[in-house]
Amino acid sequence: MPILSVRGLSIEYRTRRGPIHAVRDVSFDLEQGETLAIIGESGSGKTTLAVGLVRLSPRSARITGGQIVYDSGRERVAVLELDSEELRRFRWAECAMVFQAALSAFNPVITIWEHFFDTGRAHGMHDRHRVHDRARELLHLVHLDPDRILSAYAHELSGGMRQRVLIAMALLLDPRIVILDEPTTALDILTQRAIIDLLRELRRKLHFATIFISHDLSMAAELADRMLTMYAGRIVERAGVDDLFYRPRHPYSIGLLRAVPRVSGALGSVASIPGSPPDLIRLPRGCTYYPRCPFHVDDCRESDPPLLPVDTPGHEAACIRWEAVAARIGSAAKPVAEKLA
Amino acid sequence: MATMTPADATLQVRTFRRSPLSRARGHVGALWRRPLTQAIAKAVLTIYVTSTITFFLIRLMPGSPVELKIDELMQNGQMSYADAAAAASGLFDIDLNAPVGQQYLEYLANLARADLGNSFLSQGTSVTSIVLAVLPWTLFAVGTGLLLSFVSGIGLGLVAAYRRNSPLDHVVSTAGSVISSVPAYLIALLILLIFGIQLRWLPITQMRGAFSPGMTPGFSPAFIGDLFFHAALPISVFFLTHIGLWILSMRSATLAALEEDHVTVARARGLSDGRITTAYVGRNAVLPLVSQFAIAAGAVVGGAVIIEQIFVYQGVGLRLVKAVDQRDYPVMQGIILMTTVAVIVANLVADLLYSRLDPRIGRAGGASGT
Amino acid sequence: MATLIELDGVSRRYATPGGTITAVDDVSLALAAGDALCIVGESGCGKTTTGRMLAGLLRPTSGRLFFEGRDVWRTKGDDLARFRRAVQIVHQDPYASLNPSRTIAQTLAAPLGKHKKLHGRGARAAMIALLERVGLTPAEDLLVKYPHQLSGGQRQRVSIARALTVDPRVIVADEAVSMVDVSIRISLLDLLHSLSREFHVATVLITHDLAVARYFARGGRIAVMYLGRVVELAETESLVADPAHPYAVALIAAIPEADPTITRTKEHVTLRSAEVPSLLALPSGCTFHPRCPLSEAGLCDVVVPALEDLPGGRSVACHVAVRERRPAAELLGVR
Amino acid sequence: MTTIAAPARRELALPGPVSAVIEFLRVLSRKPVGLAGLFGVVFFLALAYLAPLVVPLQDRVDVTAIYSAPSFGHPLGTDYQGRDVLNQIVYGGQDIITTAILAALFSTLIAITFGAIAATLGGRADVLILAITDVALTIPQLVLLIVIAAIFRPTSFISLAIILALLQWPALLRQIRAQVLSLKERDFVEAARSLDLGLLHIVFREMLPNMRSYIAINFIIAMTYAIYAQAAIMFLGLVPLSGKSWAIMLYFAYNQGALFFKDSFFYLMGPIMAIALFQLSLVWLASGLEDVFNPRLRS
Repeated sequence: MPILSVRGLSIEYRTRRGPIHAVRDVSFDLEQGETLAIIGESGSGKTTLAVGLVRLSPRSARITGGQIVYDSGRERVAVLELDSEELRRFRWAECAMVFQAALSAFNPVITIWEHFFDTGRAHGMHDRHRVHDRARELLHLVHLDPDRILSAYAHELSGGMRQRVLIAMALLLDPRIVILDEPTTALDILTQRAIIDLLRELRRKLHFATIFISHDLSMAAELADRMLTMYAGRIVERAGVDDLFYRPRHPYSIGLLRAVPRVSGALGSVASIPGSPPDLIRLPRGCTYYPRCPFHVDDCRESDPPLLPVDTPGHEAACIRWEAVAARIGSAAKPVAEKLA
Repeated sequence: MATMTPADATLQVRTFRRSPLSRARGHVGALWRRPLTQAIAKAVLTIYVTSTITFFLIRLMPGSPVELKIDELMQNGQMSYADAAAAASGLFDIDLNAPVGQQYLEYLANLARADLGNSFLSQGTSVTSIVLAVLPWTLFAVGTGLLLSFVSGIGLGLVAAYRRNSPLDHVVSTAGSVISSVPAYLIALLILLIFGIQLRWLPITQMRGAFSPGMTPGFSPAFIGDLFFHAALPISVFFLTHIGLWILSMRSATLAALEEDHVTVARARGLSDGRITTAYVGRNAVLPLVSQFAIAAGAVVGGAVIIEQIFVYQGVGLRLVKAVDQRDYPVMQGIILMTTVAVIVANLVADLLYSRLDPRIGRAGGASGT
Repeated sequence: MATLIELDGVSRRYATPGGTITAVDDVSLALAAGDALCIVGESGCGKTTTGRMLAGLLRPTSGRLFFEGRDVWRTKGDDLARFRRAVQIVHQDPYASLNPSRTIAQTLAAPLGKHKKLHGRGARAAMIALLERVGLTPAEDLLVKYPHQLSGGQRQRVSIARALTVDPRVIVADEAVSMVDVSIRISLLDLLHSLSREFHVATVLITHDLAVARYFARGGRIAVMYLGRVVELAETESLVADPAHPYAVALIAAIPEADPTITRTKEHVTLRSAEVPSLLALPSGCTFHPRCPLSEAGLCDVVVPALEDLPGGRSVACHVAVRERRPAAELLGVR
Repeated sequence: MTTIAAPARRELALPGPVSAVIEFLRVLSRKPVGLAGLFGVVFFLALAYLAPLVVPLQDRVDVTAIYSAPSFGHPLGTDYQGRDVLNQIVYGGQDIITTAILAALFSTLIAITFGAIAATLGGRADVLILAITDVALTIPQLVLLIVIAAIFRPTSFISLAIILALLQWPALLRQIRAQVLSLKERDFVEAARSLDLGLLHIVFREMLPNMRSYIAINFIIAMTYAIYAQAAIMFLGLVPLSGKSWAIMLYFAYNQGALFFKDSFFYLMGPIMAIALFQLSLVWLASGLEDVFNPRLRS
């Protein structure tokens, strides 16, 4: 039984030129305790999707279809039908979010402690001492000194510390889902490493499920169990982490994998993806990746293919040419760039 | 270096400043950088400059004020030139025949003792006492009007921002921009014309002055009510002319605050809308307006001159116009100085308040590197 | 090969409200024509300051900058102007590096007109050639556009084209790809790389991303900086495969890789402290000693290690690595 | 300019300035308030500078028509001497608007010159200029203006404009300085330095074009201050009253005791509305410009 199940979700932004189809017909399940990574370039719709899951989209956005069902263990909740008070209680208590820019995630004029207490109080924890004890416990868990942190303002902490505080705060109400939106992008390498190790440790101890949004493939390689590749608002590939990295079946996934050089091992054939993503207001007919795709044939222009099962189990790709891709890439557990060299 | 751009020059200046002296200078620098020290130093400097400007303004004027006074005394009082000259220089309290440098020093010395000299007209009355007698009324009217406009403007601005592009927002913002573009004295005239003369709703002649004749000043409810009755028109004008400013400023500050990531995060944290509006949006949006409030206070003290004239309200402005009419230079000088001091005090209070309200000021963390 | 441009023991200090900050401390680097060098390090390590001093945009507090053997900050007039043109910088933020109120044609025409006396038809042909050189086609369409009509990657290419208008000998690219999309980074790096190959332009890329550094500086060198100093300078492949300085070892071990098997089995170095010291209170001796597992009391916390040559064309600033003549990875037990 | 044979293809085959104006109006038309402001400003400028060329001056005293209400002959009524109010409005705009434009021009020039000097030179010059600016900002300007006007009694509109300009430059200077400071640090300015394009190019081709809109908006705001202040001192009767101006009309209307005649309502309303509407037009035009120049709204 998946803990979160998304079906046919579509989100648009209204603009003067017309609606931007930021998320189109997205479906996926999140299982209890697993980490699902969503990867794609900027503009692929991954952040719109993540924010849409807790209905935090900006005013100009509109959910035009689909459903989100959350299974709390006691009941099944249709997230899109919650009224504003139910939604408020659902947020953070069931599904918390760790944002990319940890400095701007805190109100600069109130202390960290007030952030914790506000959060607790909003969800019925009115006892200051209880919130305080819990906050201290969590800050210890993320390897911070509670005495120093709680009385501080956000600008007095380093980037890594702020990210840890945000993670600690995300865990305040024991959520069953934590959404991580590029949680380490702005951090230095050694700090990044510490946050990755921390996330892995917390997940082992606390068993929450994670949706992990990133343009950084190496972060996904570190943390994900399963992966989704998004392109132009759609999911174009869905696979287990090893399948996606070693046996991708969608040409866009291959493009992304080849675009990232590595530090260890052979460099292989590294390359950019030619061209640029389509205009999300005037989408072309057929496969949206067609103009950039080295595998394309004329049929690709006919229709945007659905997710099709491919040669490895539990693996789908939205590409009618997946067999040609499979023939080129093969199934060996080797990085794509090396295979193509 | 021939092709050095000014930006290079800046760099060089900064580089050369790193002399062995810089350590010692660092301590002075640290003290200097304390906001309070800086603010006080600035205040002293401003008072000094203002008084210097007024001192020289009067001495630069075409035709000496003493000669003007002598003429006047000779014409009105039928005095001889010598008598008139003696009387006039007595009025000035300073020897106008002395070298300007010496006069200036004496003037500054007196100033340091808060002695602004005596009025030309009411002999023996010190300028300080004249200004102090009228200043409170102006501050009362200005302060009340400004405070009321601040509070209501902030409320309306917040609501307009939350309902942006709604009919309410359009009405509030347009009204705000109309009313803040029209000069305050025109609004005062319109109030008099429409409600005082045409409709006769307001007993404008009774409302003149700071309080009704025969009232005993004190903290009795009757007296305080009377104060508000007399100050009602100036207060309304200060209220009307500033509420637009606060509505528009608060509206844009709120719109900016709503865009902040931490507000989205607060929503994600499941905080109630009420809590977000007050502690995360409203509070942060008001902060920058606090210093704007002080600047407005300065402008409004100046603007009060004509408003008081129009409503015949016994404040600094009315007294200034009287002094100008009578060419009572010491009083004019005193009023400039005292209103400047009032503005400086307002600025100081705003600065202090701001650094208390915003933890980012004064508690700044370490500087960032490269 | 003959040295083209050289930083000789440069330092850069800043006075801040909290005290004096040493952003760069005694850094020496030399490049020959056609060299590719990457300066790598975490935020606050002084890599950007070093790059700006190399580009002559920032005057060192002490130390000298040589270009073709001349001390740049002692030259005047035309010589200085010639140096300025010879070294060009490509900035990090593609949205800030082009003047929003000038078209691409205007942006390119100014230096062409001033320094090459190209106007009208000649300038137009030169601009089209430049834009095609940096991979922007059709170039005619681009000339009339304003920067806000271009994508981040296109702007970065225009910045490079603008730098090329004055035939530079050195290009300093400061995080030039970190703000463009992952999918097009490689092509920008390829473009920069080709300049050093085809035109013998010495290129310096400043980056925090070792993978980007490794790709760009293949066949070149990488300098690793930590808290204002160069701690290791070596040929790219040997630095990446076999780092000698404990900090470089820790950094490379910590990097997540886009390969689940490798990244999950990598051995990490556990540092003695996770805190990066403040630039206002730098540790004595080797600035890495409070975090370094190999730190030796009485030596590392007292003596500042000099950048010393090791076999294999690498230089390392570490007492222990230099004495042991072994890479720190072995000493740390990560292999 | 050294630009090559101007951008080959343009959507409109019109000379640059014309298409720029059309583009400007097109963007402004999306912002009704700004458009209304533009119409208002154009209307009042035409009223002040063109209408007097067409409409004959009528300053004949007519005791039979004192304080008459608006009628066909006198659309805005008559004054205390029976003269036509509309005619006075037509002839009373030129001086007040010219003074405002001159004052705005002088203060903008002061602010740009010294703001740019402070920002580019930095160091002591910056500290000094900034200190002077801070002090000048603190002194209540209208109070000082009243005293200065009382002492010097400026008679020409140029001297009045200079006095106004000397009082109102500080706020603009601070803004210009901040702008130049931030532009100076911008990457494209640094690139221009690197390309050795010269100081003149950097100032006039790289920096100023990015401040044009800013300066235009502040020029308009400076005009509103100048009108506010000069009408204030004229209303107080501190300037020798000669010539025709809305502010002088206001003074006479008020001081001839007109306030206490119910009939004089329209006489007073004339100058009040002229000043108020012109001010409003200026403010709306400025706010419209702000939106036009905001790149977010230019698609």
